[in-house]
Amino acid sequence: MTESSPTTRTATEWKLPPIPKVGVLCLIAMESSLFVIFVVAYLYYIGKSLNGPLPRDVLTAPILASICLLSSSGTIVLAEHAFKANEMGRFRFFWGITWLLGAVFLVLTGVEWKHLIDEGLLISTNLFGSTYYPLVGLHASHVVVGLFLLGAVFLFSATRRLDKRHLMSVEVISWYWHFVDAVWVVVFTTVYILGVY
Amino acid sequence: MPEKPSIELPAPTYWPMVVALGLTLLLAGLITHWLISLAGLLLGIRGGVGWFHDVFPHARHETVPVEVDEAAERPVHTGRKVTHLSQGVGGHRVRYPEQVHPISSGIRGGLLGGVLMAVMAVAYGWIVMGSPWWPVNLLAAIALPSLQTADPETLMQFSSLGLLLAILIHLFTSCFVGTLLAAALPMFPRFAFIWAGLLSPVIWSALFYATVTFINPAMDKYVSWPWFVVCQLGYALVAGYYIKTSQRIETLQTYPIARRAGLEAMRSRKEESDD
Amino acid sequence: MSLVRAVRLKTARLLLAGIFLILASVSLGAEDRIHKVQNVFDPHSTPAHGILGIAWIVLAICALIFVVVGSLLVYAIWRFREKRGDQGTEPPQVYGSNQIEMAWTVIPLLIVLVLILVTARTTIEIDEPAFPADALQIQVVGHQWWWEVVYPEQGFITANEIHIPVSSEDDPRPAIIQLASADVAHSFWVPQLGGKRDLLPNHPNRMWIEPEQTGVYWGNCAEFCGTQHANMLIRVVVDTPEEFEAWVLNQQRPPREDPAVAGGRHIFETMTCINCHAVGEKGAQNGFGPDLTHLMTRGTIGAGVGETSRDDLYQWLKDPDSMKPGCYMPDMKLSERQLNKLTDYLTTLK
Amino acid sequence: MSTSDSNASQGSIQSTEALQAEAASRSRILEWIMTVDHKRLGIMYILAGLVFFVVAGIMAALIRIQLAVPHNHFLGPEVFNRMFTMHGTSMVFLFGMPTIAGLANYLIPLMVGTRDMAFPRLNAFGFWIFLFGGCLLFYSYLGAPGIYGSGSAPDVGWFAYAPLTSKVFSRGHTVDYWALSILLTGIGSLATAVNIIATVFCLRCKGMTLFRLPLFVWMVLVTAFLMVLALPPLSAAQIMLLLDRFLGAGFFDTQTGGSAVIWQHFFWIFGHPEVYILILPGFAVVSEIIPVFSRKPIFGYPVMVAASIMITFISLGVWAHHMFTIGMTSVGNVFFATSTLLIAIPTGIKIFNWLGTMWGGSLRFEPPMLFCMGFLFQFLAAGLTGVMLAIVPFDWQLSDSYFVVAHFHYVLVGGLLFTVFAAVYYWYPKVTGRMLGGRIGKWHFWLLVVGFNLTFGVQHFLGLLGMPRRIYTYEAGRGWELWNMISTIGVVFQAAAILLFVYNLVHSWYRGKQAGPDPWDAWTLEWATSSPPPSYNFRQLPEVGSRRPLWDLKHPDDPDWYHEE
Ligand code: HEA
Ligand code: HEA
Ligand code: HEC
Ligand code: CUA
Ligand SMILES: [Cu+2]
Repeated sequence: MTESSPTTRTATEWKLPPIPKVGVLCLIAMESSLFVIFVVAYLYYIGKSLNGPLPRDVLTAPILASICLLSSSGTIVLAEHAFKANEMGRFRFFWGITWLLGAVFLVLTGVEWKHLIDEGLLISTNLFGSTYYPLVGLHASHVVVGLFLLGAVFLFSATRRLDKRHLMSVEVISWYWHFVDAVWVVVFTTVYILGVY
Repeated sequence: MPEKPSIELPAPTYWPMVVALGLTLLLAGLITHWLISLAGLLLGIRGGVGWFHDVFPHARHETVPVEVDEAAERPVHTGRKVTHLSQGVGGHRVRYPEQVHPISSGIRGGLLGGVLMAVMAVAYGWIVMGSPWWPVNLLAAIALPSLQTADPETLMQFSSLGLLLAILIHLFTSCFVGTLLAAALPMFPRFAFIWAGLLSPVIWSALFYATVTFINPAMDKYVSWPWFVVCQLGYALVAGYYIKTSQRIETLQTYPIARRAGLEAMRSRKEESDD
Repeated sequence: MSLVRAVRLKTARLLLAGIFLILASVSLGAEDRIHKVQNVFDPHSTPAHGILGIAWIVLAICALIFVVVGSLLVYAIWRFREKRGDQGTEPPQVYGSNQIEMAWTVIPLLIVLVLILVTARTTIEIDEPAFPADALQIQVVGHQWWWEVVYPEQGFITANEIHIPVSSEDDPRPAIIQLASADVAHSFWVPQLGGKRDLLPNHPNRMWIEPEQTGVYWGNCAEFCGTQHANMLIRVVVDTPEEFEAWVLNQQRPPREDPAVAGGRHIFETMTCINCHAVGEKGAQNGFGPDLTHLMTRGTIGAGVGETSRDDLYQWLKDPDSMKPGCYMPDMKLSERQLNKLTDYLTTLK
Repeated sequence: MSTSDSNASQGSIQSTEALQAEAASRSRILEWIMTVDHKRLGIMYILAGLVFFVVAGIMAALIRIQLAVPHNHFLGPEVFNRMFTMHGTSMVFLFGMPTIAGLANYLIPLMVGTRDMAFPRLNAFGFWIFLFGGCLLFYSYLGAPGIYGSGSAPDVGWFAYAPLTSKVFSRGHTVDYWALSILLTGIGSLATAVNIIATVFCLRCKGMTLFRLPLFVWMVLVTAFLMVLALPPLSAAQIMLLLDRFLGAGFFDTQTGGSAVIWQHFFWIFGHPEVYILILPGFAVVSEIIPVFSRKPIFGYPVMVAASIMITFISLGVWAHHMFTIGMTSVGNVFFATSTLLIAIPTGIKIFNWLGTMWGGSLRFEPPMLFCMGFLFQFLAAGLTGVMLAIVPFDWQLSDSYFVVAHFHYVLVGGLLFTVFAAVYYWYPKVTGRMLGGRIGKWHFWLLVVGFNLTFGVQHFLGLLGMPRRIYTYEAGRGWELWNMISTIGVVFQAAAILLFVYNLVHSWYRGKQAGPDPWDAWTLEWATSSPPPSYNFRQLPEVGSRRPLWDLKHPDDPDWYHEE
């Protein structure tokens, strides 16, 4: 809104950071703080379950899902590059791949949950269940939100309603996606490495 | 420059409110009835869509006409005079104090006072208690557990470690307190060194008195408090007087930072705004 | 075992303590052995003394700071108030002072350092003491809203009133209290004997007291634990060693079986009472309700809401809610005859 | 939504006439409901906050009546327990937080010289969700059986310690009301915090460098950072609690091996920063008012900023001082005592800098300044009792006693409430164009000072005499009667003061003296526009060259900027 003021055009430049970026950084800080508590709760309750099933009985590290999610961080960077170079076709391609990788991750998580439920692990079964589902679920819900945003951008792009002016939105969404990825690294370490051994 | 007749502001909208209501109902439904949750969900979705349309593809604006009465906006020009401080070059604005005592004077003053204090304490030990090592060992007991629990006999014996520690502790505190005095002196009113010389030992002694049980039980048991305070007073008065007589130095604060750093080439704001 | 000696700010201390004693004793009454007024400044046990010692230090330091800073404020407000001639002018515009600001950073820092050292020392002294191996062991289990008290070595259980022998220089008898909770968080606090310590489920705790004067000391549950948190009082009875031995011997005895009240006992054992309460070997050992084996050796019922008098017991059995609204002992809807018999029976449980 | 709001500046070429016609057809009420104007939202925040304050204050009065005499039968235990829970919860979350948000909303865009907050729609959302959350909390009172048996008001204390909150010990929905409504208001506060940060970073007017921000803005900015970091832990803990209660998870369920202590950690990781969230804006207000009424710039601006930042950092690491009695290790106890005591240093710096500001000044004792003076003494006392609480062994005696109640009312009432009143007296002319009555203001001040110190001063003694908090009744003869009676009498004075204040607000709205743009001869940008400011705040966005742009304006011969570097 600063621009609408007519009198401030003097020699020295007055640069301020863009609002969306500051906003999304705040969001990331908030979310980190939220996740920390869930991670701490998980760590605190490792080995404190009174009955089974225990992590080492039922958990297998979701390597494939992790590869999908982590590589999607790469594809979204490629998409961003394409966007900046104004190559919308290439942008759509990589953006779409990103979406797909995210979706695969989500499906795999669903499969894992199905497996765990079959093994008799519910949120109310023991402390492992109590802490596992909320933590992984919280992350998954962030993936869902991410997919929603990615999908919306994809659709707008497909219908040619996206152009250079939306660079900021694209960038901000990709920051968010990187954050979701980074959180997964933490969750993975907590649940599948620290929690099992 | 052309004055715009109107200004654009974000357009009013109730969608955020609808989303908030929806979210509230969604949660309230958990404790009342699922139908309320459902209503909340629907409201929330509708609100979200509405909100989205408010900002996409571009944020909706409302154009507000600018009022004409410019006088109502202008703050009063008070025309008050500002009292000038007499010292310094820059007039009425300063950071206190304008002149300071050099740190070195604090250290030297502290050492001087420290010597006096040591002499007084040892004299007391020699004359009253019958051993010059008495105060030395008491002081060293802060750091030497063996002395903390020692009986008076032992405390009167010479102990080389005790002497060493006592000297170190005494040197350090003397210089430290001296530096503090030097920093604080310019802030006291007239007869600064007397104020500082009387006030600071009293505060210090009180603090020490209150905590010595924990820090140094031996001292607590045997020290003579009146004499302790007298020694402190001696120290602070001498150190304060010495510092007071030292040459003060200007803080140069009325000059802009660039000048103070000796960078004449850099221009101050004032000059900048002149062109 | 004199762990921490109070600092000797004698005058100030006597003065303040005196004020508090006077204020507190307004309603103290004749029974000076009963310490109903839980004055923190009137400790009767080693850890409480230690705490008071450090309390005096902080109080003195804080009082000093308050007086100094407060006077400076008053002075500034008075001295620099707007005066008649000031209207047309602004005072000199002073921005700050590195020296002064340094001074008022360093001086508090020093004070804070002293406080930290003192705190560390006292905390460790009180919290990690060395005890003789034969120190008295007591377990206290918090319930909504009463205290279960177990003497594991002596092998009996009682409630709400804790007996311990008095300690003296030549016969030190610290009591170690293990704290646990059967339901929610509670906190054990008898101010004149020591600081408080929480009773938490799944989180065993420990504290100790070493009283130096006989008497009955009042305390409270200090952590909000539900409806009747207010009526969860503690009484610590400090006996002479002989009294204590006698008391223990009596507690260890099986319940009295007075034939005169067999009817009452029968009602007790056939009504649901026995589901929640125990009398000797008989009855619930689940600790849902207080152990009643030697009920009449206690002074109170319901953690302080009534006395072990016939009237109060009667009223309690008739309608516990009327004495302690919301408590977990149900109204058994007993007839007057049953009530009388039961009360008669209970009053024999000495 | 964070992305899209920003497009505000990109301008759309919509038909202006159509929009104006639409605007004209809106009724006054709809205008307020639909508003995204930071000033209107600010006003609504503050008004809602004051309403909740009066409601929670009346509850406090009822609490005090119950405790005035031993064995009182005025309120039963259940009612009493609900009363203090709702009093504490609503004072903190429905009075403190929104009032602060309101002040920040109203003032920050004006002070940094811009037209609105960075995310105006998010701002409106934040307000409404706070309001609805608050209503949900109070709805619990209506629902004794409630529709569909929806429970009653929460009765577990404002920090809702586990496991009292678990399904076994709290049947019905009382705890759910607490968790859900505070979760909602938390979202609102987060929205405000993000908005504040983005506004301060991205919308400052030309020349308003970070080191020229008014101290008010600095401290509120720091508060916003604290909110961003400290509120999510509470939300997380509340989500876990709800999972426990609705889905049978076991986070805080001690019967399935869960921990009673971890809730305390989570709550206070939020809870302690929260108390600084509540007081830093108070500091912010004081830092604006004292200079203006002393006619001097703030003493040691950079140090004030540094101290605020230090407080923020340290206050994130002191939470377990609320838990000295849970039986931590000595290392833990000493660590948290240390960090807690360290906070005294930056806080002390602030007190001294305000003192330094007054020193050598020319003090005018208008109501805003009076309230700041009251604040200074009372906060000093409160901080020192805080120091006593931080001494672990002493806290073993004082914790959960009326000494703690006294401590935190000295900070929250003697600190926060007083600064809120100072702020209202100071900025009311800006908001309404009329002055608040000064005579009544002085009465208000003195009645409140007397009443407040009567009520809470004696509670220190109660704590030292062993009175635990949160008890609904007590037996005679324990040495508490006199003090409780005095404490209750104090409330009469306080209530009278608050009534005068409400009267003053309403009366001055119609009858107050015209204020003009700059009634206090102040120095920050909000006084450089009309009172009340137009919806666009400034005809032209200002440009500043120093921390006191209006000083420069008023003393063109002798501007500030030359000296500030
Ligand atoms: C606005 C709110 C606010 C503020 C600012 C503070 C500030 C402080 N608080 Fe307080 N506190 C609360 C609100 C607040 N508190 C609340 C609500 C509770 C209870 C919650 C509940 O249980 O319901 C509580 C409880 C509480 C406890 C837990 C008590 C218990 O339950 O056992 C402790 C313990 O350490 C504590 C300490 C402190 C300290 C050390 C400060 C310090 O920040 C104070 C610093 C200020 C000064 C020290 C004065 C000025 C300094 C000087 C003049 C310099 C010189 C001073 C020295 C060198 C010491 N507070
Ligand atoms: C900002 C926070 C804040 C504020 C301002 C207050 C203000 C007051 N508080 Fe409270 N208080 C808390 C925060 C606050 N409190 C918290 C967090 C707790 C802990 C809760 C817990 O334990 O869980 C607590 C607990 C608490 C207790 C302890 C309860 C207990 O442990 O059992 C008491 C008891 O005296 C008390 C009293 C008061 C009083 C008398 C006021 C007074 O200052 C109030 C003055 C206001 C009024 C008296 C209202 C005036 C208005 C009118 C008279 C009517 C006007 C009418 C119209 C205009 C229509 N409060
Ligand atoms: C559902 C469990 C239950 C039943 C059945 C029950 N009580 Fe109780 N009783 C309690 C509880 C719980 C308390 C402690 C109440 C408190 O102090 O909050 C208690 C307290 C008491 C006390 C006071 C003990 C003390 O030291 O404070 C007596 C006496 C008593 N019960 C007698 C009886 C008798 C007689 C019956 C049978 C007619 C009975 N109770 C049935 C649970 C029960
Ligand atoms: Cu038990 Cu409070
Ligand atoms: Cu705290």
